[in-house]
Amino acid sequence: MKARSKNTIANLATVLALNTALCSAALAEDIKIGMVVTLSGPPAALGQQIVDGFQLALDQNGGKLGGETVSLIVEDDELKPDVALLKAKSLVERDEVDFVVGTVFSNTLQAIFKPVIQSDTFLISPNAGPSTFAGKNCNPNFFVTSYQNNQNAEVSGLIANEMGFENVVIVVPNYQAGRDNVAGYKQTFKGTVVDEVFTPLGHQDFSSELAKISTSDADALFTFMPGGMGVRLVKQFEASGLDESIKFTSVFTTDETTLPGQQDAAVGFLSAGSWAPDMKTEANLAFVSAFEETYGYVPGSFAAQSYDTANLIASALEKTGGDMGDKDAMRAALEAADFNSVRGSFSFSNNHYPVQDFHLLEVAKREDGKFWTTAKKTIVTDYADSFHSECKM
Amino acid sequence: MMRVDRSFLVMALIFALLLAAPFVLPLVEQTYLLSLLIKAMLLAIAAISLDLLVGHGGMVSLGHAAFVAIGAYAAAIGLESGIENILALLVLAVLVSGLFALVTGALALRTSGVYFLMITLAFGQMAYFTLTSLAPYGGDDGLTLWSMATLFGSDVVQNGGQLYLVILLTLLASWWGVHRLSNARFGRVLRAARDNPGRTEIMGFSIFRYRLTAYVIAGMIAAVSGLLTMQHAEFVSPAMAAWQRSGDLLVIVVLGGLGTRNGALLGALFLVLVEEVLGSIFHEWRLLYGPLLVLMALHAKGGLSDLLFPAHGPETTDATRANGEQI
Amino acid sequence: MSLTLFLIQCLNGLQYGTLLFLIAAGLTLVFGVMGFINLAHGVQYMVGAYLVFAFQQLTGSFVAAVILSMAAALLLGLLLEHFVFRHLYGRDHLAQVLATFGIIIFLNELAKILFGPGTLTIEPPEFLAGSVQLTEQLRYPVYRFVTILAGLIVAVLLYITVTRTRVGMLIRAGATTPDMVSALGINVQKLFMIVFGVGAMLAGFAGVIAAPIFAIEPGMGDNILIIAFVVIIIGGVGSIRGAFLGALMVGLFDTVGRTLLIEGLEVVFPPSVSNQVGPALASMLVYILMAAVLVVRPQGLLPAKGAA
Amino acid sequence: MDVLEIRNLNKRFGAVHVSRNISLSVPDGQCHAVIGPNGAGKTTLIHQISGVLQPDAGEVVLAGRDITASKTWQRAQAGLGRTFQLTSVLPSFSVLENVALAAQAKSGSSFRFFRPAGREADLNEKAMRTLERLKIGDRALVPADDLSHGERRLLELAIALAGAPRLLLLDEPMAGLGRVESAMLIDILADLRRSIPMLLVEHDMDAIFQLADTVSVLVDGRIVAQGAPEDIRNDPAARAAYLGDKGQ
Repeated sequence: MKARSKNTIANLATVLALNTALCSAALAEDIKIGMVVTLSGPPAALGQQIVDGFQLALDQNGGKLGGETVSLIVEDDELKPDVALLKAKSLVERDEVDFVVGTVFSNTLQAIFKPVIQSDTFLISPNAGPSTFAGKNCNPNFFVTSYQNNQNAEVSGLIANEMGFENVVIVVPNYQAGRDNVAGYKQTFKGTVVDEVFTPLGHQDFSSELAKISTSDADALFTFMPGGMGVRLVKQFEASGLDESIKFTSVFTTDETTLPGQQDAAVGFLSAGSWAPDMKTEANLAFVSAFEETYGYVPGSFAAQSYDTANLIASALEKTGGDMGDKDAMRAALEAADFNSVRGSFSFSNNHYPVQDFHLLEVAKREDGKFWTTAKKTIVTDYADSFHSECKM
Repeated sequence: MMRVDRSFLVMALIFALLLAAPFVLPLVEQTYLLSLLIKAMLLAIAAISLDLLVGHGGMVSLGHAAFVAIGAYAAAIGLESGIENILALLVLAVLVSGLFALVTGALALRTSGVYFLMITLAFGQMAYFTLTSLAPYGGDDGLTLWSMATLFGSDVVQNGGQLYLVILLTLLASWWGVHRLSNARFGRVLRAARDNPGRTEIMGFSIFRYRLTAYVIAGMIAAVSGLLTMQHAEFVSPAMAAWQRSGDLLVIVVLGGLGTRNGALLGALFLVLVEEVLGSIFHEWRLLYGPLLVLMALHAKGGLSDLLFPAHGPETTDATRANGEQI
Repeated sequence: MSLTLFLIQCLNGLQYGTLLFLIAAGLTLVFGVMGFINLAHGVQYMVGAYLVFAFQQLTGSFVAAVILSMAAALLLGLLLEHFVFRHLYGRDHLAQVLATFGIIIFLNELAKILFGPGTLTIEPPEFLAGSVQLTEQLRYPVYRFVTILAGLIVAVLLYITVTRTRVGMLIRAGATTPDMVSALGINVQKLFMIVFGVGAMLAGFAGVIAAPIFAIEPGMGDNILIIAFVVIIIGGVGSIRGAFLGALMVGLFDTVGRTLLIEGLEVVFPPSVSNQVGPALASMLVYILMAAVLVVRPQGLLPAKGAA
Repeated sequence: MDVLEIRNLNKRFGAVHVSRNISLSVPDGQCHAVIGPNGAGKTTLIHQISGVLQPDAGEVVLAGRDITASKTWQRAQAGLGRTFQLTSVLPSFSVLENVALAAQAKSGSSFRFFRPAGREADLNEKAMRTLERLKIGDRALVPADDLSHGERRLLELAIALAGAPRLLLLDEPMAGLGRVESAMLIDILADLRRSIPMLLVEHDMDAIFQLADTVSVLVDGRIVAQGAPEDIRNDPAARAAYLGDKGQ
C-alpha cells in the first residue's frame, strides 16, 4: 500500500520534488480510495480509529483489497463543512479516486455528498448515517456501513421497555444528531419521557442538568454525548451520586473512544449498538486482537465499521476483478455485501443502509486493566432503519 | 488624471492571473486548484466588505461571518421555496442581510472599540444559534441543495457553467466598488470618523448614520459572498456563521493590511495558499502557521500590502494621494 | 421549578461564576492596565489543565502538581510576555489579536501532539473526593465546594491587592490613566510584567482546578475565552469588581436562567415549539445579556474609569 | 440680534455644581469673551454649547433656534463652528483634506458613494481659499500630523471656518502659542469677528482686550461679573477671583 501525502500547490510549483516522486509512484492501475475524516480537535480520536481500522485491513492483505493494489489518500476535514467540501473535491477532481470513504459526522457528510455523488464516484460512510440520505434522497452511489443515526436510539427505547423503565429523562446536545436520537428513542419507548434537556454542543458543566435529573422521578437517564462531553457527563454523573438511584443508558457516550477518560466511573453503564469488541465471532476475535497488537488500544465501533468498509470494498473488487469502468457491476457487487463482517450478519437494505443485529452493551473492566464494552444480549435481529420505505431504489 | 501606482499594477496582475487560471490550469491537470482559488475569492469578497468596516471605518467586527451565512441561508431558503433566478435570490439575500445589519448595527453602534467587537460577536452568535435551530432547513447539519440557481434558466452561474468567472467578476466589482466608495465623500467621512470621531461630529456629520450605512453596505456585500458560496458549495451550514469564521476574516484583513487597496485580497490568497502549502508538507502544519502569524504581527506592521509596496511608507489614504495628483 | 432545584442551580451558577472569575480577572487586568487584548488567555487556561495532568502523572500527588503547574504557568506567561507581548504594547489592538491568535493555534496543536487528541481526565485528590448530601438523591461533590471557596479567596485577595497595596494603586492608575503612570517615573515595563505574570497564573490556576471537573482536551480554552470576554465586557473593562459581578451574572444566567427560560417557554408554547426554540435561545442567553447590558450601558456595569 | 443666547444653564457632576445659572449672549458682529480661573467651568460651558455635554437645565439658542436638545452634528449644521483647547484635527488626512471635509459637511449630501471626493474642485477651492486666508496655503498637501503646533491651531480655525459658521466657539485658541504666533492669530481673529461673531474662552489678557466687546468672568460655575473689558479690568470681584488664582 502506498499512503500518499497530500499535494496541491506543491505539485504545480514543482518545488517539492519529494511529493511529486511519491505521486508518480502511485501507478495508474491502482485502485484509489480517498478518505475524508476528522483528524483535528478532540473528535480526531474518532477519525483516527477509522483510519486505523481501514489501514489494518490493508496491511493484513499486503496493501491490497480483493487482489487489487490500493492507494489510500487520507484527508482531514477539520470538522468544518467547507474544508470537507474542498478536500472531497480535491479527491475526486485531482486524485480521481474510485471510492470516497467518509465521514465521521453528518454535517461534513452533507457537505461532501453532492460533489462526490455527481462525479459518479462511490461514497461510503463508515460512520455518519443521517436520515437525510436514507429516505427519498437515497442514492445508488451512496452506501452506509455503520447504521442509520436513529437506530441505536430506537434500540435503546426497546431496551428501556425490556428493563421496565417507566420514567426517563433524555439529555442530548442541541444539534441534529441529538434531536435524531430523541426522535428515535421516543419512537420505540413505551414509558414516559419526563424531561428532554438540550445542552449546547461541547457542554462543559452538567451540574445544572444533573440537578434537574435528581429532582425528577426518573428511573433512568438516556443520553447521547459523544467525545469529551460524554467523558464529562459520566464523571460528573458519578460524582453527584446519581448512579446509585438512576440507571445510565446511552449511545456513543460510553464507548472505546471515551472509556480511557471515563475509566471506572462508567463501569456497568448500559448502551445500545451493533458491535462490541468482545463479540465472539471468529472474524471479530481476529480483528480485535490484531488491532490491539498493531495500534495498542482497544478498537471502538468506528474502527470496526471502517474495517468492515475495507472488507466490503475488497469483496466488491474481487467480484468485479477490479474493473472500475463498469459502475453498475461494481454497485451490484457492493450491494451484495458478500464479506465476513465483524458484526456477524450484515446486509444492505434497498437504501444502502445496513440491516444488522443490535445488542445491549455494558461497560466492563478487563483483566489487563483496560476498559471496553461487552455485548450482553441481542435486542433485535436483522433490524432495518425506518426510512428505507421512502427510498425508491 | 490618475497616476498609475504600483498597487494598481499588482492588482491588475493578480486579476489577470485569476482570469487566466481556468484556461491554464486544466492544461496542466490542476483543476482542483480552481476550487482553492474560488475559496480564496469568496473569502476575499467577504474580507473586502469587512475591511470597509475595520480598515476604513475603524469598526472592528467579530460577527461578520454572520452576514455571509445569512446571505447564503436566505438564498438557500429562497431556492427551496422555488425561486430559481439568481438575481431574485441576490435581492433576497442582500435585503435580509441588510436588514439584519440595520437592526444589529443600530444597537451595536452605541458602543465602540472592543465593546463593539464583543457586541458584534454577540449578534453573530445569535445568528449562529438561530441557524442551528432551523430544523426544516437541516439544523446543525446544514442543508444540501439539490437544484441550483440559474440566470434566467441558463446554467452560467452554476458549477457546471462559468461560476468561476462570475465569482471573479463579483470580486472585481466589490473591490472596485469599495475602492471608489472609500474615496468618495462617504468614505472620507467614514475615515475621518475613524481617526477622530469627536472632530468629525463637530464638523457637522452624524457619524452614527455614516457608520450604520457602512455597516449595512458591508453586510450586503458579505451576503453576496454568501450567495455565491452557496452556489459553489451547493450546500449551506450554520458553521458558516461560527465566530471562528469571523475571526478568520479579521485575520485576513489584518494580514493583508488594513484599509489598503489590495490588503483583503492579498490576505485571502495568502491564507488559503499557506494553509494548502503548509498542509501539504505535513499534517501538523499549525505548528508553523501559528508562529508565522506571530511573526507577521510583530514584524509586518502594515500587513502584506505594506511588505509588497513599502514605497508608500505608512499607508496614506487614497484620497490624499488623489489630492496630491490633482493640485 | 421547585425551591430545592432553584437553590441547587444557584449553587451551580455560583461555582461556574467563580471559575469564570478566575479567568476573567487576569484578562481584565491585562486588558485594563496595558490595553492589551490577549486572546491567548484562554489557551493559558488549557495549559494549566494539561500541566496539572502531566505533573500528577509525574509526581503522583495532586497538591504537588498544583504547585508545580502554577509555577510553570507563571513561567510560560513571563516567557510569552518577554518574547511576544512586550513588543506589542504600543501597537494597535488588531496586531495583538493576530499575534495572540497565532499563539492559540500553536499551543492547541502542540497539546494535541504531546497528549493526543482525546479527552483526558484527572481525579481530584483523595481528601476532596467525597460529596455532601444535598437532597434525597443528589450529592454535591466536596471538590466543587472547594472550587467555589478557592474562587472567593482569590477574589478577596485580588481585591485587597488592588485597593490596598502600592502595586494595586499603580494597577488602578494604569487602568484609568496609563500616561500618568509612566509620567510618574514608575517602571512600567516591570509593572506590566507583574500584571501579565499574575494574569497568566490566574488563568493557569483556573485550568488546574477545572481539570478534575471538566476533563482536558485541546481547544478547551477557546470557548471559555469568549465567555470570559463576555464577563469582562459586562462588568466593565479593567475592573476587578466588574469582573466579579460579570462572572457571577453570567454563571447564574447560564444555569438558573437557562432552566427558567426553558420552563417558561414550556408553559407558554406547545412542546414542539419550545423544544425547537428553547435550546437555541438558551445558548444565546449570555450573549443576549451582554448585548442588553451594552445597549443600556455601553461601558459595562462597573467600568474602571469611574462614573464620569 | 443675538446670534447665541444662553439662558440659565445648570450642570452638575455628582456633588459638584459646574454651571450655575449661566446666562450670556453674543450679538451679531461681536466677540464675547469668557475668562476665569482653571476649574471655573469654562470648558464644561463650551461642551454644553457645542453639544458634547447636555445641561441639566437651561437653554441654548442659536440664531433664534433652540438647540439645547440637538446633537453635536446638528448644532454644527445649524451654524456652530468650534475649536478645541487641545488641538483636534484628522492626523492622517492632508491639511487640505481636513478643511475640504469641513466644507463638504455644508455642501450637499455626503451620502455619495462613487465620485472621488478628493477631486471635487469646489470643495478643494473653498478649502484652499480658507487656508490662504489663514496664510497656511503652502502647507495644504502636508499630512496634518506633520504640522507645527501653531500651524495646527490655524488648521483648526480653518476647519471651523470652512463650515461657514454663524458663530465661532473658540476654546483657548492662544494656548501654547509663542508671542509672534499669538499676535498673528489675534490679527486674524480681529479681522474675522465683524463677519463672524464669536464666543472666546481665553487666558491671554492681551487677546481679550484686543478682541472682546463683552467679557464674562466665570468663577466656580457662576458668572460673577459681566461687562465691557475696561469695566471688568476694574471690577474688584473679577480681579480677586481671577488674578488671585493666577498666583501673580
